[in-house]
Amino acid sequence: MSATTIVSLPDQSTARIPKVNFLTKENGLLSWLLTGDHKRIATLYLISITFFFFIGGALAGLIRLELLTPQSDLMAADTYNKVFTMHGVIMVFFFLVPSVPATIGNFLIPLMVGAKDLALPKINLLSWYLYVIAGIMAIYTMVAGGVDTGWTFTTPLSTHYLNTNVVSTGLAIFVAGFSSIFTGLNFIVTIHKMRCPGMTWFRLPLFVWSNYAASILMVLGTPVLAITLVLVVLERTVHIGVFDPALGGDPLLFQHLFWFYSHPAVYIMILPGMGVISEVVSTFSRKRVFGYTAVAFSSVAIAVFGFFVWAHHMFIMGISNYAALVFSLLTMLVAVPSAIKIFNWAFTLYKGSITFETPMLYAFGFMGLFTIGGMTGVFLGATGTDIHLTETYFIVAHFHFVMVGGMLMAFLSGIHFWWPKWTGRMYPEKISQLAAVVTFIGFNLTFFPQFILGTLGMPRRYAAYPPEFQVLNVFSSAGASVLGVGYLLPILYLTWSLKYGAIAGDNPWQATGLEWQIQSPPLTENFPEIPIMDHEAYDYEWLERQQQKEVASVG
Amino acid sequence: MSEPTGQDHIVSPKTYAIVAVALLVLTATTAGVSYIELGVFNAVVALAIAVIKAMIVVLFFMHLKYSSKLTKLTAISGIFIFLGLISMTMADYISRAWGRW
Amino acid sequence: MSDSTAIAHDAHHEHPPYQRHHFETVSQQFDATNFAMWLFLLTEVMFFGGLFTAYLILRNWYYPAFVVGSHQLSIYWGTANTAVLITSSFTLAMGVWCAETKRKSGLVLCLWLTFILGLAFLGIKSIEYHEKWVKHHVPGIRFSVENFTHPQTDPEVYNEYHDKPLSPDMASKTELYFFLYFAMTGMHALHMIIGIAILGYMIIRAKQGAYTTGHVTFVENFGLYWHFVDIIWIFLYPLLYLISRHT
Amino acid sequence: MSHISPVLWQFLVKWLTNFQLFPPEASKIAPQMDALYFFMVLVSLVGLTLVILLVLSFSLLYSKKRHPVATQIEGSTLLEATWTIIPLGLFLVMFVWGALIYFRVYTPPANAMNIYVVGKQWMWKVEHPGGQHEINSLHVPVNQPVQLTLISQDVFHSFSIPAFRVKREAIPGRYTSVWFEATETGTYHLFCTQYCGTNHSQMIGEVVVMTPDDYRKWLAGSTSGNSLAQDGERLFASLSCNACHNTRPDARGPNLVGVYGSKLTLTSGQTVTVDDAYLRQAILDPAQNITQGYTPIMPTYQGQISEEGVFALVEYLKNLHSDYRLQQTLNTTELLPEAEGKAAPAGKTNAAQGEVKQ
Repeated sequence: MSATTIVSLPDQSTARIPKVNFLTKENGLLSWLLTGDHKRIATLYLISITFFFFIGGALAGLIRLELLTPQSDLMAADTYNKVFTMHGVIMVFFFLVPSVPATIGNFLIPLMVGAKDLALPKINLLSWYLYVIAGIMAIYTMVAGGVDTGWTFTTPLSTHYLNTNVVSTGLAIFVAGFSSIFTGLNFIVTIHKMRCPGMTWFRLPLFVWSNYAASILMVLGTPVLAITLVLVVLERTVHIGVFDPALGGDPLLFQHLFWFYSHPAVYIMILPGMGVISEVVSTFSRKRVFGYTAVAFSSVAIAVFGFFVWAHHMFIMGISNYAALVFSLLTMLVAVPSAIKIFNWAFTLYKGSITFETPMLYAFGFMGLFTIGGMTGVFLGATGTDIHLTETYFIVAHFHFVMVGGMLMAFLSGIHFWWPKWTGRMYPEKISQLAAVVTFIGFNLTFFPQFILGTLGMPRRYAAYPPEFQVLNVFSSAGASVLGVGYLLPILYLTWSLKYGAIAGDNPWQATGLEWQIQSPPLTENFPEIPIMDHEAYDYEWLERQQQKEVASVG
Repeated sequence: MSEPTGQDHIVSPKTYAIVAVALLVLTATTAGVSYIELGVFNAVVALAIAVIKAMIVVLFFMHLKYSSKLTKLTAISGIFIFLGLISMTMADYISRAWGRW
Repeated sequence: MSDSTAIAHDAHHEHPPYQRHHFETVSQQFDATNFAMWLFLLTEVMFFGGLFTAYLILRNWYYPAFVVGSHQLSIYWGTANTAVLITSSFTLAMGVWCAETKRKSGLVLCLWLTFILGLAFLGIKSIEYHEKWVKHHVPGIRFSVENFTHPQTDPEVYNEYHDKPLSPDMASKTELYFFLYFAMTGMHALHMIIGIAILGYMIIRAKQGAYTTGHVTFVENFGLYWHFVDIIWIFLYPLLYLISRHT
Repeated sequence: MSHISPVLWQFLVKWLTNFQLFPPEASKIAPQMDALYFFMVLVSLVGLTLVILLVLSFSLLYSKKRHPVATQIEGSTLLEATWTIIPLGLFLVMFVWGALIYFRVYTPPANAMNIYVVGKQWMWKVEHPGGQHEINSLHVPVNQPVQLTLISQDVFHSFSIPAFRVKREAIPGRYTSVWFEATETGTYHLFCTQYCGTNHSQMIGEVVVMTPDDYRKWLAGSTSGNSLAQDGERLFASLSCNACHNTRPDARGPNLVGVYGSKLTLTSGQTVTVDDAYLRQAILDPAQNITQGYTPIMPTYQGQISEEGVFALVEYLKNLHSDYRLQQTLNTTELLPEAEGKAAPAGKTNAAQGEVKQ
């Protein structure tokens, strides 16, 4: 074992990937399409969300290309509007919301709690099919001429003033919403009812805690979005007027109902990412997460408070000023648990024994970028500065720091971290470290200038802008191309590693989670026999004793 | 495995019958009360009776009374979030009239 | 809702056939599916919650319009429907009891009764909907404010409530009332239709003896769903029919 | 420099001559808001530096090379309490500070001059009390509080002047307001920041801050002849409002002289202060706004008066302090026997007047 890495791989000349595992157990397309196995469904999800990520990414590339010059010259304004709308819809509903939960979470939660599968395998499969149906509807929307409401569907613009495919987009999101509800529901039931003997709540890995919190938000928030979209669709088709001021409705009511889901949705997107970071930071510093309980409860606190801050999206939209005060105060409160998490992760490193493999690099990136993203959220949560900064590129930069700098970094970190478990093979370390660094640099170059642009007052969703904003926009577009390379690299070398990667063995990272104590890739039923949890989470001393025992028995 | 043990308590038909009669009586009451002029209390009484009826249904027909703490907590958390949605949205609408904004 | 049919390749022969392979015990399976059903009902609460919020806010805004709008609803039909639904909940609860105590014919009878009562509810509802159609009270499709600007044109309701005529702008807001009426009762009726369809399936399965072998999860969970739909109606009934009788 | 490509050269020149990192501070509120902004930037920088320092120093000190065996630590309640309470305290400071500024931005002073703004796809129409109309530009005097009353004719728009640090959404069906006091003369950007459809990015304009002298000259040079109140007075007459709203003892509608700013009791028992928003509601949605003692006979004017027309009426009623003018209006109407017939198109005429005449 070298001094700079914890990776311990089996002897490559003799090592074999286990003949029987969840990938090889059954063959044929049908065995995948009708599977109940959470790991296979996770794999299906991984493929489909990657597909949508690259569609969304291509649209992002088009946006940055258009913004290279102040005039709207690459695209006409209405094309630009369709591009950023589809970018938002696809990235939010088809990538970010299902990203970590439906792929890594789906794969890991049964493994982490010591169960054979999620509680409701058929519902899990149904959730993927709903996602696919929704995805097809979204693609249909794009092919049929797109939609240009912005992903927020602001009424009465979306209901009365546009003649693009609002209805099909709304229904696509409606269906995708049910996919998300069923995933969340399945997680909650699994975490409550399927834990193995000895697996108490406070022995659960923090990844499970954060997915649990996100699932609560999915289950309780998404239905409100669903009914809101139904009302928007009805408003367009039979003109019922609940959101139409001309008929006596209130467009702000739409904002209330929409953000009641869509603010918690931000936490649906970031919480599972935070869970990944907890696992990764602990594993690569060989230490229990500093203040496990605080980190666990901060996830739940974010979920609970996260429900009652939605109107901070409407401070200048004409809600009552008193309501603005209350929502601003609650927003400040919900910022605190995130701060707690950041410092707890930092102190997990204290007196650890740290190595710097790719997942850890991404985790470091996450911590830096999420700190910026979180702090700028406070700028927007304070009512006063929100007046100046909202609806500008400042807000664009803020949520990209949280969503891309936070969630996407965490997603990539998690994919690299669990890749050996998922496929049985290692990814190539050097090039992936390079990709992590490229992503980090590209990201900052892309989105940091946008904070300055926002402070200068450049409004979001502009196809053309005053020429004095060009320099910063050029920086941003240049950064986007670097970022694009950073995202293309993993898909290339990860595909490569499927065939040529080193055999990983059961526990290449020497991690403590239950998932690492079984073969990689796991068996269809996960555990040969149901495990009994007899130690705390992240107990590296237990792991050491275990390994000594094995050595002794082999010797 | 003879009996599913999750199903600890079997509610007797007698209880169901009493509950059903109580619900029908409450329905008749609320319909009757609506014919009496009580001002704002018409709405209060009607909703109070609705809450009582819903609670009876949840507790006995849906067996919440005999269910685990977790199920009780689930039901309560649903009501909590629902009330959060209504009350905080209403709070905005009501307080809009307070100032000149 | 979990399907009670057993999977064919059950490796653990000591388990009853309806136990799925990934559960350790039948009790765990029952708990898990039961809990999942409760969670699903939570999402339903929030789904209807959006509509309730819209109703309460708009009712506060356009109180006179909502009052005369609700005068168009028949309290007799509403009360009758409430009674029908409560009775159906009772028969289904009895069905659960029959399943638990393994009384097959009793279960089939209870399911049939519930099925018929469910259809009765929809029948009454469709009578009410038809009346709305005839009186041009279907928003967006067939709507006229005639009855509200000139209440005498609707003598039946006028004789009971003696509503004052609404000004045209307020009268136009009755459309919002009727939209929410149709949205809420329609969404409720949709749940009823789904429930009745599942009931039909259950009757067939129950005749085959599927639920009287000690495995009652499906019946119990369907019961939760049916009672929940009942509860939604318990709130719709006062909100739509009762609370606006007096102005 | 011949080997540098012209595109790159142009870019470099632009960078050097046209590079901005911070918007101008041109209003009274701007420095106050910037103070909070920089406080937040400072806190963020300190926080970020702290996180980076911790991560870097721990990474160096406790890398596997230097520190091969980790020391297991459960956590520390004291430390955790520290990083719970300190951020909470800072956030609460930001909350209070932010709220103070928020209320300042949305509470216009009594001496503010009022300018009316209508947003529509995709332009801003500005109506000055003096009858000047502008499109996509706003002329204001320096050092004078200006209150904007905003409304949208169609979808949500947002009136944003970055140099003043103010922004307010223009909402369909409801007045909103915002105020500022410009402190520097010059021309500043005006943006619509709420996405409002295809040409959202064309809904921009300029705010011209002028010295009082220049402003007076501009007012004189761009007047359309009538003040906004006079437009309102005409509209009042042509819609025959004065048939009911007059000072006669048998009037069917309440007397509107001096009604602005007074308190009214409605038939619903509610007491309202008559402000711009109430007047608009009472004109467009009269059924809900009947003054106690009157019968609800007023028809709705929804769809018959443009938003500019409503502004004109509001401005007229605001300045209606003696019944002398009302009487005069009455006389004018009686001189025009076919005024009744002209009622409906009158609103449209007025809308046409709303077009700029500069």
